Amino acid sequence: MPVMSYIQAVTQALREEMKRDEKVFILGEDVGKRGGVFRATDGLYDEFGEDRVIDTPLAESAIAGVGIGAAMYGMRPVAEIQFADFIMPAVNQIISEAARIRYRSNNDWNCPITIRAPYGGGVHGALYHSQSVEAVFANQPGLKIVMPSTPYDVKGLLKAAIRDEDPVLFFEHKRAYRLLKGEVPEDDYVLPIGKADVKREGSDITVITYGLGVHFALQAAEKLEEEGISAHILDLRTVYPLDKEAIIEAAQKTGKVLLVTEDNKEGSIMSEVSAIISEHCLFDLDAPIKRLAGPDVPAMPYAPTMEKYFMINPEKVEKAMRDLAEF
Amino acid sequence: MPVMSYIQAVTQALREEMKRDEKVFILGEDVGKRGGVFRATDGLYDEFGEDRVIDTPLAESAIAGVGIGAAMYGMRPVAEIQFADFIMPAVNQIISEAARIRYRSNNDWNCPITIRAPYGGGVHGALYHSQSVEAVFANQPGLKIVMPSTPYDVKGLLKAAIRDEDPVLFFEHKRAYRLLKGEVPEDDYVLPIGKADVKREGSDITVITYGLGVHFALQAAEKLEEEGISAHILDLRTVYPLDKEAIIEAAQKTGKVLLVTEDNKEGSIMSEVSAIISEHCLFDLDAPIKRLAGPDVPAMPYAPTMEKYFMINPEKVEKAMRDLAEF
Amino acid sequence: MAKKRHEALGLSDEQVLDMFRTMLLARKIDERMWLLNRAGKIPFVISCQGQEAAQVGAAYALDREKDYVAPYYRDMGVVLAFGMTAKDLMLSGFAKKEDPNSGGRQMPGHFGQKKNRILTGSSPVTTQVPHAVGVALAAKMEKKDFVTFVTLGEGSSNQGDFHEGLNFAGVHKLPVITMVENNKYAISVPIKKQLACEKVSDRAIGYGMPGYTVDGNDPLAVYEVVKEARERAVKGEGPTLIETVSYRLTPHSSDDDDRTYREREEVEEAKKKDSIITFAQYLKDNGVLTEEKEKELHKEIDKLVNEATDYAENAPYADPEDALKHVYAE
Amino acid sequence: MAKKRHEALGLSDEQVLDMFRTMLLARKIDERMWLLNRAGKIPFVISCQGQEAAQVGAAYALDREKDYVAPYYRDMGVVLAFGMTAKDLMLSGFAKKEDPNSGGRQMPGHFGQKKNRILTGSSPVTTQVPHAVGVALAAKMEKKDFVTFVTLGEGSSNQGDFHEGLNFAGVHKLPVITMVENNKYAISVPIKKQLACEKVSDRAIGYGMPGYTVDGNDPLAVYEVVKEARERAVKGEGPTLIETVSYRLTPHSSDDDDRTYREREEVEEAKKKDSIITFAQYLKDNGVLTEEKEKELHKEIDKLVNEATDYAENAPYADPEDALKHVYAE
Ligand SMILES: Cc1ncc(C[n+]2csc(CCOP(=O)(O)OP(=O)(O)O)c2C)c(N)n1
Ligand SMILES: Cc1ncc(C[n+]2csc(CCOP(=O)(O)OP(=O)(O)O)c2C)c(N)n1
Ligand SMILES: [Mg+2]
Ligand SMILES: [Mg+2]
Repeated sequence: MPVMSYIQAVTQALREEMKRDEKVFILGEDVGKRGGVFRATDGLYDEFGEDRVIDTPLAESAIAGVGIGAAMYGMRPVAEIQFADFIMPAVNQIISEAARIRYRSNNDWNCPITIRAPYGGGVHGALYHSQSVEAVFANQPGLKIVMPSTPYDVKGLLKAAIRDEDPVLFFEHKRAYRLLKGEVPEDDYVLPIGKADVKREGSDITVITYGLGVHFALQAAEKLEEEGISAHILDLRTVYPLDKEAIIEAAQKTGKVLLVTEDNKEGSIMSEVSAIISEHCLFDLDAPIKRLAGPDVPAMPYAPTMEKYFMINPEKVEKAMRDLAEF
Repeated sequence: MPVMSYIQAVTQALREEMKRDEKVFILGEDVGKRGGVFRATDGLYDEFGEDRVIDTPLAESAIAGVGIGAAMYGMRPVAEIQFADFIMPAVNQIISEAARIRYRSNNDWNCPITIRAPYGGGVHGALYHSQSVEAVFANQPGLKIVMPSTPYDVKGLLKAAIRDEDPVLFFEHKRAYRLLKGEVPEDDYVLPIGKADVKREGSDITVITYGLGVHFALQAAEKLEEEGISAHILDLRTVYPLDKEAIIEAAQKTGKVLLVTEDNKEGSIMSEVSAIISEHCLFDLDAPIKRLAGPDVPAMPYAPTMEKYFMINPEKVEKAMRDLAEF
Repeated sequence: MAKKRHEALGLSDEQVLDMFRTMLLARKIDERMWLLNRAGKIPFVISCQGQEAAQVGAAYALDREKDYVAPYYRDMGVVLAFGMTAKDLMLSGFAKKEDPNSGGRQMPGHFGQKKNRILTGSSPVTTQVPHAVGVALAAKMEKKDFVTFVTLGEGSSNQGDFHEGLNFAGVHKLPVITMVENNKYAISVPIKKQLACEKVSDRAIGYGMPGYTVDGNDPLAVYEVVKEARERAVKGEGPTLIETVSYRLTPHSSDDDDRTYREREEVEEAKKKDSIITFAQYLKDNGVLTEEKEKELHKEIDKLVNEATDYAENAPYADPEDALKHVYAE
Repeated sequence: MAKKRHEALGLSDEQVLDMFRTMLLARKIDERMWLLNRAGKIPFVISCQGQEAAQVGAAYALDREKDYVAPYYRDMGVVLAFGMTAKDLMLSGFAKKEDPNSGGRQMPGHFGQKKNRILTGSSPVTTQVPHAVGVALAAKMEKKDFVTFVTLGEGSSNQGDFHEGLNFAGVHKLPVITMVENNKYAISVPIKKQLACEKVSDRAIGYGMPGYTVDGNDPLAVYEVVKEARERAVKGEGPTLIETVSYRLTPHSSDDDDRTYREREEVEEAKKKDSIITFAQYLKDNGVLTEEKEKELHKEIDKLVNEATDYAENAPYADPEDALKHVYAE
């Protein structure tokens, strides 16, 4: 099985879907000749031409809005927002429009658009090239938000997003792009949107997380294993709407739950995960539901000292896991 | 003490602040001659003139952005967004700009803007004149979100918002505008932003809520009192950042907690409230933390049948409170 | 003898009569909705009155079998011309389950009907502009010969989405016609507090497209300019911006009281140019319409509106639990 | 004898020499930052190279004691003219605690300094346009005679905030000057894929304000048009849109590789018009600058840049926990 990086899996999924279905096209800033500022669309302009890999004017509300129009018509647009931080000008199109098109038309119209954006910190991106923006959208019925953690998941979930009949926000961790490598099958597989995935079976503590947090937790779990602590790790994969059954099952499995996100703590995805647990299996718990997250300050300063202070990392995750195990 | 409606308290607070401080001015759509589509600025155009009560072009990002610029200069803009639903085009200005101005300039600049908007359903407002939008902003350090429940609170909190040195989103329940009346002192009082308020002392169950939910809970509490059930009611008042101490104290008080919001359930303010409780006082609980909220569908359909189905109301709150008490 | 104006445009007597009929139908549905609102039977109305000529003139210049439209809330004239019926509109007014626009989920004026290629619309103004551009992009990509037609108010032309959408269309030379229905007010705010340019069409040059301002009370003038825009669009010559100037004859909506911000004289003055009167006069002057025919027409349309009202009033609401349906594909 | 161009504009020899000095300082700080970046000492650079003439020409036409500026990330020439120092900028490049822009919280190019009336800026492009309009609104409300000056790239002029901001300024006739620094590219996207109009200034008419396009390599041409715009603004005659045309001489930023999307010949061609060369030539031709003086200037500036670099490199970072400060007023 070929080994590829997280970003290569993005490109591969895009290429395969564009080959499979003529209606699939890409639009965004610098996605054409340049192949994207992160090179996620590298080679696609040469392969599919400038009509299917469209360099748009610098205007995110139009990228989303034009994509939405094309999707209503029956195309399969994949819009790239250059950095997740720059999705903000498109919020009205995404929340007021994409999310509500099926519902407001009583199922007459729909909007199968995929919006990809790199998110996340730890890359000297400072306040506007580091943010986690999922919480802004994670209260909007009609949307789905996918945040994959491995190259394998990237390919299967991005293909699923493109084929989905409804709008999907697909957030890729930009630090994972070249950091993470893994086996990715050549065949045409899709993974289910809306389902979480157990990334490691364990019996002492449960860690629920997504994106880069999954790797930090897996790394920490290896170390803790040596100390005799067995960690169960659930990767949410889809952070909205959440896979409630999987969350409840994972929490019940060990009775001790740590929730990890790189986002600011207050009002993050993990708040909802916590609420689901204490609504459904409070009496199965042996410890308070702990959250490890960024502090509640704008994410995140540029200077390396402060950036490091802000970010979660394997050491912080390991410590939180050990503390919980020892509770 | 004069009795006034919720919306009269808005107008009164605006008038007093404009009289007190020349730097205070209003901008928004139809706020001038028309006095606002809900009449919140009624009379202010005549009293203070068109330079201080500015009818802007129909463009929310400019309303927020121009207000932000004026605030950086040292003015005290109070921007009106005609319906909270129409704040979406201004999200970039609010989240990327207002929220981050102090932090990103290392305390050199600040942005004392107040953004008012009517939110909430049950008024035949359909999908775009009924929404609760606070969750979109409740993960953005640098912002404060105030959602008052009574005319008294409206006046004291709106005055505090205008005087606050940082940006405040001030969401007013549009159904409360004329529905709720109460005593409002004539004097110049302010209420603390960031503090929750106990609206009723009780010992059997705790209800934590805000906005119109406070009234539904108070009504229900009266009835339940007759059945011997004593409800403790905490009004959040500020929904971001949350008053953690008050939440923990209220939860510990009875050990049985019901969280009520009119917003969609998944990813609402109440998710965070729940997470705070189970992080800090899980072992004080005698029942799962229950949430009563709207279903996870776009808020909310126009037809009366479906609107009623969506909305929380005194009956639904009463039932949820009774169920919890009986747990 | 000089040709009549409509003949010079290639329109037959039947066609202009049909246009008038559609204008009148829009007006009469709208008037009925106000009555129903004032009688407490429907919660909300937002009117087309004063803009029927622009709407119907434009719609008839399009290919109503293949073009896509993204109408705004006043465009009853457009959607009627594109196949929506009086009954459909009344079902929407009464928020009934059978409403094809939204199944009673949206307020009236939030049009949408896939079978007639009417894109579903929302309340936040101007979002439909990029949508129409996106459909036009699809037309270009798929090498189809339809165009898209999108409308909005002059106040709404100040939203960022207007700028971003039109610029996108200009750069990619897309077959989209944008028509700004300038009715001089955005709720209470008069045009001089909305725009500093003389004409909304002054904005066209900034997007590299032609811009026209025409009399929105004259359906033939609007027909002509939209027809030409459509021809350019299908020839690959790109988008057009059109401004139609008329007047909002009613308050903004049933929730508004326009006496607080505009003089009655101004409204009365505007009513003299009401296209329902002036176009009828044109048709009479040119022997297309007679007093008798006009009466018949009124009678026929009144009947239609009555039937639509009765049907819609008696139709069932959606069930409460229907609120849970269609958030995602099932 | 005909007056020299700068004299005709009312500029003394000292003034134009000072302008040149500021341009050169900007260039040399910028060049040093690239070296530091390539040496692995600073993580990121975004350049002013090719735009110094426009920036400095404009800044000198303003009242640098009272006007407000809302610069964009390339505007090193503007902020230097408004009082920021080489040391300040190097502290920002190294992300050190003492950086007056942000205390090391933001990337370089995110200017802001209250004492010099430089509004704090962010990364999302074009948000600064409404801010500048808001400050101009304050000027009008408070009857002050300052103006605001805001800049952005030509690609950024496609954002909704450009449209909304300029329209607001036009309607309220506010004292704000918007200058679009057209350097022909938005990262990799050439202007013809960004805008369909011939000139960015074609957009001015849509906002009821005058629009000008000038040579962005000619500081005197830019000075002249900004000076006039400022005079109109303080007289209450409202806003102006100015486009300066030059070329981006570097890749977009230190993270970019421009060889993937533009020909070397094109870049070499543009370098011939580099204002650092052409304006020096003008000054020499007019007896303001001599070879000797030029050498001295280079030496003086090199020294300044060296000192600034050393200082900044050795300055401390903020403490980790400083990340928690200044979210709200304390
Ligand atoms: C984004 C947004 N902001 C505010 C509103 C509230 N609103 C509805 S219609 C309207 C005025 C529209 O004026 P104009 O564009 O001139 O259209 P007209 O109603 O005059 O036809 C306003 C402010 C809205 N629907 N959407
Ligand atoms: C809202 C937003 N979208 C995308 C970006 C990423 N980005 C940074 S600069 C840039 C190009 C800007 O081009 P232009 O406006 O022409 O300015 P220039 O860099 O050429 O001076 C882009 C796309 C951004 N900063 N903000
Ligand atoms: Mg109008
Ligand atoms: Mg550029």
